[in-house]
Amino acid sequence: MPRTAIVAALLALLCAAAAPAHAAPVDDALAHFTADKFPETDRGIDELVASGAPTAPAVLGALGDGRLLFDPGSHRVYYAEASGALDDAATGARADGVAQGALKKVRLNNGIRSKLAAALGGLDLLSPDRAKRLAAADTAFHTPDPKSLAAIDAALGRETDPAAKAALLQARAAVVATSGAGPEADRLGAIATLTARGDGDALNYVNQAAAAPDASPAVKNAASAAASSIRFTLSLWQALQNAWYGLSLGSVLLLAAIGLAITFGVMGVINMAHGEMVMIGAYTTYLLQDLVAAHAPAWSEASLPIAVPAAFLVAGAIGVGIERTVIRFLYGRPLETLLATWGVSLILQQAVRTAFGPDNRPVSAPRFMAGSFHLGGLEITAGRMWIVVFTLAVFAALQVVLRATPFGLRMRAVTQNRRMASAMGISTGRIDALAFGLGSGIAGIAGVALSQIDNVSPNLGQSYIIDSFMVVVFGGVGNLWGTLVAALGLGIADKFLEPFAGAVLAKIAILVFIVLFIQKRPRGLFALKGRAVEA
Amino acid sequence: MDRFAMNRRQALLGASALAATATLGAPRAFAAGETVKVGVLHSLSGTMAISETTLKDVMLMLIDEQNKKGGVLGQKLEAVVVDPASNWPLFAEKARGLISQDKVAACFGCWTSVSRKSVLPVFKELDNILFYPVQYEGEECERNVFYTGAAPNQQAIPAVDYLMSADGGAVKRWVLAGTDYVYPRTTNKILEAYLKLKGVAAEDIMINYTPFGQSDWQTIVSDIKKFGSAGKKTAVVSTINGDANVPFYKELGNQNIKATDIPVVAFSVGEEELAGMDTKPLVGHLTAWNYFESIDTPENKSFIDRWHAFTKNPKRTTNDPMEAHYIGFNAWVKAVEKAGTFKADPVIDALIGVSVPNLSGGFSTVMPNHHITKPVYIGEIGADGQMNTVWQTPGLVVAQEWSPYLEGSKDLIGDWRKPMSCGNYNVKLGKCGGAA
Amino acid sequence: MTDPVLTSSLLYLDDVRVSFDGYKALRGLSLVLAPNEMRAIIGPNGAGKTTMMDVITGKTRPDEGTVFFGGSVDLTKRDEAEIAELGIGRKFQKPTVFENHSVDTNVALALKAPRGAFATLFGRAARDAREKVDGILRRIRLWDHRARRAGDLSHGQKQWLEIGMLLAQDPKLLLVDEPVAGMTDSETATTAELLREIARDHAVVVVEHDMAFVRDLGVKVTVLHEGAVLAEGPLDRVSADPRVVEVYLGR
Amino acid sequence: MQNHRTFGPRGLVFLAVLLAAAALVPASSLLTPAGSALHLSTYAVTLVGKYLCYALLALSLDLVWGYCGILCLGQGAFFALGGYAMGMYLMRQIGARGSYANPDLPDFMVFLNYHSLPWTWWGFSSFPYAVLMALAVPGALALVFGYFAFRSRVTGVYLSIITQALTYALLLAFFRNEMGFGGNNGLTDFKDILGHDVRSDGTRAALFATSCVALALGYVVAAAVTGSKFGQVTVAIRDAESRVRFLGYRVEHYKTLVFTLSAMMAGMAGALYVPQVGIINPGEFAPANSIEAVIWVAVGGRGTLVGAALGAVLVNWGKTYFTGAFPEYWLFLLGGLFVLVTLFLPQGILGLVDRLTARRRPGPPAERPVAPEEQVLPRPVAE
Repeated sequence: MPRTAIVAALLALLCAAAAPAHAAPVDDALAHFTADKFPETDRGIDELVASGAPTAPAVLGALGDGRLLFDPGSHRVYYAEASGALDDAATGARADGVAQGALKKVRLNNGIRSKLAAALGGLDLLSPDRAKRLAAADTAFHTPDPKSLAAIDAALGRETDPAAKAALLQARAAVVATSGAGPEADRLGAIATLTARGDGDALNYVNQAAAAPDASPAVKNAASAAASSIRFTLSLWQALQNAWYGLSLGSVLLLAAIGLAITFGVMGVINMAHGEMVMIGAYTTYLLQDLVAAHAPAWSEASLPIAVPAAFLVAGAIGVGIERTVIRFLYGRPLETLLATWGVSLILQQAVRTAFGPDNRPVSAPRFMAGSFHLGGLEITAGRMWIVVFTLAVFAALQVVLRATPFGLRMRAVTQNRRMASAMGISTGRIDALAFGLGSGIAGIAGVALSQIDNVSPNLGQSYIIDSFMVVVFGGVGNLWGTLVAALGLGIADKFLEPFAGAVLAKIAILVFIVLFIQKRPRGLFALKGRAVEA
Repeated sequence: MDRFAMNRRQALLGASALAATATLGAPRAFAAGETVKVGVLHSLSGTMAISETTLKDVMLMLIDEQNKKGGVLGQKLEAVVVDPASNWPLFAEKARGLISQDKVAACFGCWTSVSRKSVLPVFKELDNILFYPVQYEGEECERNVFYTGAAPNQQAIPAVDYLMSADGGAVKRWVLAGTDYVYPRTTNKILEAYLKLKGVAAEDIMINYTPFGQSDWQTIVSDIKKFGSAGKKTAVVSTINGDANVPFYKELGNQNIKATDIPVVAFSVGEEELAGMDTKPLVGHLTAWNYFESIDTPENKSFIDRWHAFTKNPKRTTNDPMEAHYIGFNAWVKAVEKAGTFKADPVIDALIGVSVPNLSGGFSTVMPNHHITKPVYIGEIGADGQMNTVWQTPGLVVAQEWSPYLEGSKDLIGDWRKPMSCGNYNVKLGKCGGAA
Repeated sequence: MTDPVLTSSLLYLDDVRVSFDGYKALRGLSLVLAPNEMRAIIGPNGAGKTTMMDVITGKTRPDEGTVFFGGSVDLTKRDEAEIAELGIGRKFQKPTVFENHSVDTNVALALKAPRGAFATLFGRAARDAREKVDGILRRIRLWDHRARRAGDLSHGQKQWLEIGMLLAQDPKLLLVDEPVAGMTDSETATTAELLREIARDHAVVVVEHDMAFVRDLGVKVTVLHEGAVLAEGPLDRVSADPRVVEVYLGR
Repeated sequence: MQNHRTFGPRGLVFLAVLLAAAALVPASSLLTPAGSALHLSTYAVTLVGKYLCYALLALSLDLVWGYCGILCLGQGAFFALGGYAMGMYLMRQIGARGSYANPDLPDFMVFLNYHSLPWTWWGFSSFPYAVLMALAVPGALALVFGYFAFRSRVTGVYLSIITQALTYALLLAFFRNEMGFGGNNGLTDFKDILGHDVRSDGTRAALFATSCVALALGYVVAAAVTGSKFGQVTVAIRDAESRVRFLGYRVEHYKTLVFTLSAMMAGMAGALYVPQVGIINPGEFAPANSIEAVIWVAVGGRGTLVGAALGAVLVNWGKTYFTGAFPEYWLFLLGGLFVLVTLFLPQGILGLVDRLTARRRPGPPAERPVAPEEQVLPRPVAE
């Protein structure tokens, strides 16, 4: 049954909500759901809509959410309320005393989901909820169907909200452009509307408008002009989009590398266990999320922000432990710290594997990090955006700690001249431990963010360690700003290379570039120059 | 105990072979009596531990159960577990150790194609049996290997058939996305040939390969989105390997690609991988397997209960390669009983034709090509991390070890029954030994 | 290979400027050294003494200025190894010897001989090498320690060993950076004697803080300050110069 | 002064053991019956043969790290390149016996639709050419890479990290199926080497003996190099690079030469490794492998050639043993070993032995020349 018919039927249904229910058609319609076969379910939807039953919207909604149940024995259909209570699908009456265990769920597939979305979406064009109307208009734009023109026009007539009206106009333009019918002026208007929208879908529809068999020369010209204009806009946006991807990849690199910039760059410890600190941060996030879900479910949205200090403390404490037991015996022997921390990294990996098992742990995204939004032609995913913001915040905080706190001052003093600092009464051992803890703690924080985009598994750290070293070395050891520029620069370069070179070649090209660059500037992008360094 | 003694001896061997070669090397006489050893060759550390550790556990459970039933031919089975550590040459070394030092009667192991390729020469040379439980690219048919996972036609092709059907959304445009190694490459080549045969134009197929462990999917997912906005129903066929899947699906969710817009059907994502993901944004994306944990049969329910009891963890998931080991192990037991011996050669011969119950309510039979018959299920990812079957093949599918859609292998068949006894018999030339 | 003769001096620096990240280490340094001359260079910390040596030995390229050796060779265009081969030897501030080699190996490695990688891999030591090494070992008073590991020597002995290595190089010019830092008085006296001995047939530039030692040497003194020459002449005269006094006392 | 006793007593024992093993092990494996007390199983022969290849790799690494201060974190790349050269020869020997029976193309090329052999594979049906390439390709890579890096005076950690970048880039490149080297699966299922079945006991014994001889030869070359004046210069570079430069030595030439030599040794090790383990794949390029090789050298004692070889054998034997005996816990043991060795045995096992024996002897005789492998190394100077 075509979608428009559903919309029309639903409109009728809305208008006639008060009309008495016709029991028999509803029961027939619902009977289809009990067959447990997709084609039957499909027919059930059509018949249910056609029946005009007052429970139809509730039943369809329940079907979409997987709350529609049936009793295979009695062939009765029920839907579960959010509270868990059962209602009879035919009457809407509360169905107490039905054993839930005996009921089976009406199964869904993508075809059914699409059909439901269209059915409910058509209904939503007239919804009092503005957000629903916008979403429905968007759906109509993406699935242009000439038969829905009437419904759109009807909605346009009633729409007062400017944004919703614009969305409806675009949906209408999509329908007109793709239908290959309608008066010339109407088509030209549609092309103009689509040009203004200027995205990939618009380009696709404009091309269809040009290809329509009865398109007049004027329409054809307008369409081809519109297409090239959209293509140009798109290529500009694409460049911006790549830059954004690069920025977001760069901030992941930065986040992973920034702790290393302290332990390796400032303290001279080649910390191969750095990746494991990231991994520990991610596992802390996972544990905390489970803990919150179990004991304070109301706070589950906040478990990620809470995980930030927790991961810092856990990874930092482990870092201090490693420094006190292993690293402190190895200062001045950077290449040996490499060997020892490699051993530490094996132990930590296996410890986590033994404690949590070798498989991935789920860390869910809080609502504010889900989904995406558009900024002009730029699509920005919320999760990535928060990671960029978070990374920059961590970087800024670190700068403040290093520059403006007594600890930062002492740490810089110790790294610059250990003996002098010691002579001035600074406890260098304590500063070393704290500095290593700081670097590890920041790695732990990185783990919180990476749990949002990557596997939380014992191998998590391994995939970042090499990249992190490249970033720190490329940026110039001992220079946090160098690390920042290197991470973002490499991220953006990677993302501009990827579209035409492919992911693998882009990565190889970046590595080769770093190797060549180090030949040119053996101490990285922002090397400290002068005698002091070489002495 | 016995095993540790063995290892101590190996230890000595390694340490002093240079200095005192002559004093060593007395082979251990195979103690025919109480126990028969079974090798378990799965990575417990390194990148593959994530997938393979479970298979080690399921083997321990199966062997344990068999022993409780009185063992095989009156002998107790003993699992010899080693860790090849996701290191391919180490797989070969461990396989050789299991066969020649521990004298195992058969091995159950490997996950990646490369690990199988690495141990293959060892199994051939020392004439032992390997049960390989993972779906793979096909194009292989060895006498010493029994392939209990799916060949491409037992997974990939039914999945594509489903998506092309009205039920699956009548997909017209295809993205074949995979990790850059042999399984995705071969599967995609087969699919590409198959799709073209079904009238799909070349410009409606996009093929993309990414490195192992790819974690930044922004560009590729946005490319898929762009490819999918050309006005034809588009689907993604994913042969992306284990680790890279989580970031891939997370990016799909982030970029708001819903299953109703562009469904993704994956061949390497099982319950175990989903357990590590928040599946709410993924509802409706598809997987194709020969077994789902959610399959509602008494056999499966009992298996899951035993698994939970054995691992003392009521949350442990089950998955397709586990079922493959279940089938493979039972087939081996049955073949040993049929042959009346643990010796490799008679057991290899006896295995052909053995039919054992699978977990989805039917029987799987070991075919002359050393692959097994399987039903194929298409499942939808549910919010609970389980797969809900949306479609299944009407009957069992026989594996095509040599794909008829590939130029090099279309004339080949494998049949290890006498008198043919050949893994790559050319039906056109009427002789054993490949295409030429 | 050889550039046209430009000056008759052994070492000629004119208006040499070097800066590191904005910090001006040398600001128009000029210096002329005659063949076989011995010169002491003094100056407060940061005056540019070590940077000057870096420029002469090719470790640091000057931003501006000319540096000629032997009247004709532009040192700014050559690297350390080439400059060493031309006959300029350098002793570091911190004694730098090959700690894991025996004392005689240290000297033997410095001995004038083919320096190419293949030459040392396949070549045999020259017949007179042993005598030359022994001669130098006696001269630097380390003959009795010749088989010891250089790292086991005392600080003063390491300084002498390094000077011995310079001698083995047989350079035309020796640059010696603070040779007596950390030495006992008797060691300092021995070192002064050693350097005077060497100065008989080599040009020597000594950078030193120790005024008594400089006085002991009894040679022309150049005072550096803020990367340029402040005063030049016999020690008595420069130490009477009010600018020099101000620089030293003012700090 | 010049060190004429190139090998020293320890080196002579090492050589003797190797040559004896080269003769006796094949004899024991082939001539004695399987039940005999003198018999060595093929498993043991193959295993120890593999360790010997690792020992040669460790030796090559010790040459650059222990004797010239170049910590190469990409030594595995040279090993793998050598391995690929041999693997390509072995692939070509399969001829028409592959699954697809294509006489010209290896199986993986058939199913990747190659129609002719890529130029990179030309010549590899010839054994001498493959051996030449196993030496020349790693050597040439090291020569070019080393020349530029050392000319630019990339040292210390920077050098280590870019060598790691090198091997990582090669790992990614060899994973690519477009490279024409078999992608992730690499090269495997070899049949013949020089007309002999690689799986026969005789061939294995011969490969074992060849590995012994190669390791002995590698040792002789390394000892000769480190014992020459050239070796004295490289040690001097390790300890005080700028001093060497101011003495007029071209440090970059020395480093490049020793780096190239070491890469060629590593390539040879890889070439011997592949026929014994039966597979070469890009995993050998993994940075972790190179780091492990560094650890073998550290465990055995850097700057002691015999120690490097010993470390490789010991650590790998430990790995074999622990992965079998304690599959769930071996990483703890291995990781713990690395930590403990670095903390308590900074000079490795042989370093410890030297210290202990030195203490027992009352002071070394004044005229005794110090053999390089007997030197007690100081902790490396901070970079």
